[in-house]
Amino acid sequence: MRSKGWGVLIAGPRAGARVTRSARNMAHLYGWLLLLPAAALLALFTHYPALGTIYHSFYSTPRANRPSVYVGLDNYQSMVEDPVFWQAVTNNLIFCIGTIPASIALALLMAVWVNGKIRGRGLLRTAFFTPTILPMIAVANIWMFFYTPDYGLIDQIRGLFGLPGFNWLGTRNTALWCLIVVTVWKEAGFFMIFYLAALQQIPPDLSEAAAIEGSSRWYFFRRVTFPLLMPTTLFVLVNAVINSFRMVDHVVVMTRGGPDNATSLLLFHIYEVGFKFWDVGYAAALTVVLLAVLALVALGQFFALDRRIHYR
Amino acid sequence: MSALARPSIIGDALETAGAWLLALVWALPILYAFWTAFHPGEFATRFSLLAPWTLENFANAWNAAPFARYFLNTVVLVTMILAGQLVLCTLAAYAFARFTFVGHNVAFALVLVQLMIMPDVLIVENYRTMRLLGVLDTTLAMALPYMASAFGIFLLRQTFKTVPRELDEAARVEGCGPLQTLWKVYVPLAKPVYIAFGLVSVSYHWNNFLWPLIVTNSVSTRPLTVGLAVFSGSDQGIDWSIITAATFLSVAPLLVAFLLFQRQFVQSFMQAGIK
Amino acid sequence: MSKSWTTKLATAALAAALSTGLGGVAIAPAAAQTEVSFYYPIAVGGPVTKIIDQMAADFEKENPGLKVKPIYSGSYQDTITKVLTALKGGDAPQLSVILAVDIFTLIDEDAIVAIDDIVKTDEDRAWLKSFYPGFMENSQTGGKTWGVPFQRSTPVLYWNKELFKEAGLDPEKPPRNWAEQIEFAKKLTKRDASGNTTQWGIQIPSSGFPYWLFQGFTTQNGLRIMNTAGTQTYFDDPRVIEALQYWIDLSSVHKVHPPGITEWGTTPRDFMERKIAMMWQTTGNLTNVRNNAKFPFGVGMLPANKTPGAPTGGGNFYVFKKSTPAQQEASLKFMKWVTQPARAAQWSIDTGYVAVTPAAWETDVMKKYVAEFPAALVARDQLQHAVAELSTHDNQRVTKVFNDGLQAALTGAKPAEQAMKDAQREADRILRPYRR
Amino acid sequence: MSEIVVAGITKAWGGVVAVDRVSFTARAGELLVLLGPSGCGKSTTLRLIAGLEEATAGTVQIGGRDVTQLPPSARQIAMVFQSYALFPHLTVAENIVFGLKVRRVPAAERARRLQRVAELVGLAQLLERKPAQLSGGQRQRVALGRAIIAEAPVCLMDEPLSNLDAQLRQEMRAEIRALQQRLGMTMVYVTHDQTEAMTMADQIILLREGRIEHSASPDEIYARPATSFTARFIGTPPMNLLRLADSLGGAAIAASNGPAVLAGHGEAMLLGIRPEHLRIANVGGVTAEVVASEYLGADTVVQCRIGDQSLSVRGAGHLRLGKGTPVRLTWSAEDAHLFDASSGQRRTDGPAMLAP
Repeated sequence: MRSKGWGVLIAGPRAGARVTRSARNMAHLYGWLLLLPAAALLALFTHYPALGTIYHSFYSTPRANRPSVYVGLDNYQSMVEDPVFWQAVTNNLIFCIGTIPASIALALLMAVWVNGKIRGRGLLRTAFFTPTILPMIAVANIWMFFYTPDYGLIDQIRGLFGLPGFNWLGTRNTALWCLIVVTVWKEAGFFMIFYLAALQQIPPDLSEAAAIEGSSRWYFFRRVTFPLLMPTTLFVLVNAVINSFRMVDHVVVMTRGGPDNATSLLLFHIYEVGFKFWDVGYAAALTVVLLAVLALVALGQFFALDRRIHYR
Repeated sequence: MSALARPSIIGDALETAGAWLLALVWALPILYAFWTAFHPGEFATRFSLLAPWTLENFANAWNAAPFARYFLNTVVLVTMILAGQLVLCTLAAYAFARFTFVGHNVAFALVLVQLMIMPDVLIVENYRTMRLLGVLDTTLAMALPYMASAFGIFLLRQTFKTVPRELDEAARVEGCGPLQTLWKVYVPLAKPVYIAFGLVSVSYHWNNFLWPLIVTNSVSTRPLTVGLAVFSGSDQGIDWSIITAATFLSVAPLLVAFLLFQRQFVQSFMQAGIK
Repeated sequence: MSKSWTTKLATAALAAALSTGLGGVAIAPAAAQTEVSFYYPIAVGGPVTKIIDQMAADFEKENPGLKVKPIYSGSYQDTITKVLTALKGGDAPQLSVILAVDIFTLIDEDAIVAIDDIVKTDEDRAWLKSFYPGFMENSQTGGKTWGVPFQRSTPVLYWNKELFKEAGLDPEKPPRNWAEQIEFAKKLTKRDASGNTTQWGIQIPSSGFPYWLFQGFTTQNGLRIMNTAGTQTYFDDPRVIEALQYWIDLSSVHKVHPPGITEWGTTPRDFMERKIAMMWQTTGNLTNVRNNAKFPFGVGMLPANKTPGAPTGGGNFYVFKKSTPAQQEASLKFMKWVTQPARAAQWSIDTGYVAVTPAAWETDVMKKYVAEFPAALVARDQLQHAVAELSTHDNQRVTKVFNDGLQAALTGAKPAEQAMKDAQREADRILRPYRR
Repeated sequence: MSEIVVAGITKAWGGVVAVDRVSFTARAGELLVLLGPSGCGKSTTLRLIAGLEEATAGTVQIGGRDVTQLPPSARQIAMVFQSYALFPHLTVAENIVFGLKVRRVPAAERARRLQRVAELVGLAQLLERKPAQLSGGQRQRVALGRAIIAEAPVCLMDEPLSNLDAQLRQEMRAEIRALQQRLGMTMVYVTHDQTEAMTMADQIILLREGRIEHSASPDEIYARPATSFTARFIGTPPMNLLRLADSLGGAAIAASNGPAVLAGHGEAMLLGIRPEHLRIANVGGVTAEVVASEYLGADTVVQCRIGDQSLSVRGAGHLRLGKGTPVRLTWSAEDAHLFDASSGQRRTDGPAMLAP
């Protein structure tokens, strides 16, 4: 690999001045060769399937005696008429609203505490962060135990106050909120880490300068810390949104989408349609919706939010 | 924070109490599950300080399902993914950090697409691909979609970009080829980032569930998470003591590693998050 | 597998040729073997893997030249997934145990052969008639038999004798009809001073697959909720709605059943914790309850209404199309061998599944077991009233629609009639293509 | 008015004492410079005055009021940080009026004062910019503006010029001094740069390892350094310190061959002479050998050697002296200083100085 051309392979102003055509070609070739393995896998498992999903959503599900045929918008038509789809979309929106602000707010609070001079902050940090490294499956198992009517932990605690047992996961109105609580519990510590990292990047003399001006902690937080954390908040927000459309492990374990689809999320519905009913055509159409949502998030991040909070 | 207008002692105490209360709420589920796992079944639902401690639940769980095999599967899976990621992401990141080639901007944008559209949501199409490749129900099928990690490429590219060009040039003057330079200059300098990425990747894939659930259906490939879900989803009714024991069994290596190397874990996650 | 089978054949032939060629000293290996790969799921506890492996080994000993390779394939859900995948990618098994209700899915995928097409002798045909008709209901459609009953179960009523005594009930007499069921449950429900229920009279779990236990109600109400062709359901039949209303009323009117969706998995635990006095559960849980309940308990048939009744459940043997005639014959032999009375009896004793032929119950080993543990008899006695488990084309989807409807009604989201009408309309929509 | 009295202030972290019983007074309207090498405790002393650190012992009074227990905001001070501590997400204007907003000064009043301050520090054109869009000097002005808009009687500055280049530093020096005098602020100014101290201060406090080494006006500290440390810290190149040895008629510079420079015993004493006070003579004086010479334009610094002791000589113009050239050095007796070799204290009780 000791080629003579290597001397000018490296791109850059200094090397650029002396670049010959063949050396430039070498750089192109080298770049692509290095990229190739990763690019191939990305293309095969991200780009191709994303496009393939759109393509297949216009085709019927192949069955033993009926090969797949072009059906136009039929799959989308069934989607519009599918009450479970609408239920799943609604659930997912509630899930977003329930998990995102709560976990971000808690994460911020935790980070501020753990970053401060509070006593025993090592222990606090451990307590907040541990749920993050546990698998959602394990977390769901543990929480299912707590939600058990009558003798589960939550009802036992309620029992101390003379409250009756309650069927948390078996009641339409509470089941989704149970999942939301589990999700917030698991995610807040994760997001806390990002806030913690960002807080540690804020120079301490800013708070000293503010102290001399007599600003209260709250005023400083509102006027300085919080605005300075905006890029982190955006990052966390985007992650939280993606996660709320990506995480269905707890649904699989705790409720299987029930009762009566009250906890069915979009991806869980796709999973059921695709891998229980084996209706891959329809599952593709559902996935297109999910992709559209993610594309929207990406665009939102790119255009609306990013611009407003950039100050560096 | 001490410099800011000092709140009253009462306010301080209230805040400390609040923080501790929240931490307690956060720790309680794990502590209680831990307690349940180490006590006989009849104490699963009533708390008593005098309850005898036991390891029987762990023995029962271990015997009731092939957890040893699941462990092996998970370790193989996580290792395979990490090894693939390290190699592929290093090469790609190097290309993006130090080479200007035709379409590198477009290529980079295409890589970043994966940050939004993770393989987790493309289950239907990826399953189709795996079937065509004839690798269903293998560890490879679980690993392939994650090997080219956009996150890893991005992270390493940022790191490689901070390596001073002088070092690169010095290595070239000494006669290193591009791969040698990568190996001798860039990789050693990025060691902390590799560790950070490794920890994040291992904990992510140790915990991954949906995709392995879909592509595996036998004991010889199924990772811990799926094994645990199958185990606790049996038609036979739920024994909380055994299920919590099984739960702890399957998270133990990660949990113990975390508790021992907490600082490194937190630092790594922070480092990976700052980008 | 067929490919590897030919390879094996070729290898064997080559080996034989070589060994004879090298002086003819070595004895030629046994003639070409027929190997059958066999998927089986495990749905209940116990050392099922060991038992199956032993069975295969014993079978091979008695039938030289035939080989059965058992492959544990996870849960029922895993097994059907694995089979459907394998069908498209090759490497499918020749024989598998799969849920009885997946019969239409397998037929629609053109995956299995009818058992009638591989039986040849009169003895075979007699064997095929030796099973309980209740089990055969889920094995037959369109005048053909597609599956052979193997791991089968049925739901029964469990009751806590101690709590019966406390409530002033005869601990040996379970409720025999719907009215008694409510009456007993009322006596068995306890409330504390502030009106909170501390003990429920009865629990019929409704998570996961509520349709199965619900079929107990509909059968008792004199209705089979689908046709044998698997193309028509009767979810909005007044008898279904009446049965559903009865279930709902248990909690909403009579307050003897916990409200909302009760969890299948935790119900046995609730029973052992004395939170509930009676429960409907599968016979598959007999061993579990027997080992863990700290009080005497009884097992009885589900209470009757117009008629006694319960659905069956569990798995059948299916023989796959992608297999050679020799393999199909070997599969048939294995199925016959496994379901012999003595072996079926032993299987039932070891696992808790219901022995599938009347003859099995007449064996000495079974008689001895029943004498020790009479509760095991209940399932058999109930079989004369048993009907097929809900099974249609596009089964998972139709079942889900029905489950959703049931859960909607049980959680009060929709009135029973509305829920069942909606479910029926959805089911019609799904099944319409199959009615042509 | 706004006199600052620091009495016996001490700051210790664990066993490490950063500031050790430091006492001084900054009179109202005076610019007091805390000077010293890095790690001498000057910044900590400033932060103790500001209330950003809690004192381990001692008191701080500002304007006759004991503020030791008060939070920074209650001390009526302004402060400029070394890093400027500008809020990166706020504009110049917002940064300057930050404190006024905190104190709920009415908007009209804020605008009026902002206008005045902006003109004072020359930022009127840049009020809508973010700190990232400013040059180093402009940022410095913003920090200054923020410090003076509060109209606090006391202003604390923590090495405010250390991030600027030499040219700018010189300009800002004059500006800050002028501003301080115009507004009549009492200012405590921390720096490690003795030039800044000499040019700006009314009073210099030289700190060393947490203690006051010397406290005096610039004139005084230059002319009569209290210790050999002070003597070497102030002035460039630093004062020459030479060991003495007893010889005929008093004490001579060790390893020189005369003449006597001190009328008496000189053992254990150091003779201090500033380079600018040494003269190269044709006759008499002490013989030295040129080691090297640096031509600085206006003058030349010549490195010489007497035996094993080196010393520098500052002479006007371009002195062309080759290496190894012998020179004769003389000075006036009143320019010579005498220090105790072990304690470093100035000796005023010693024998009389002699001019060589």
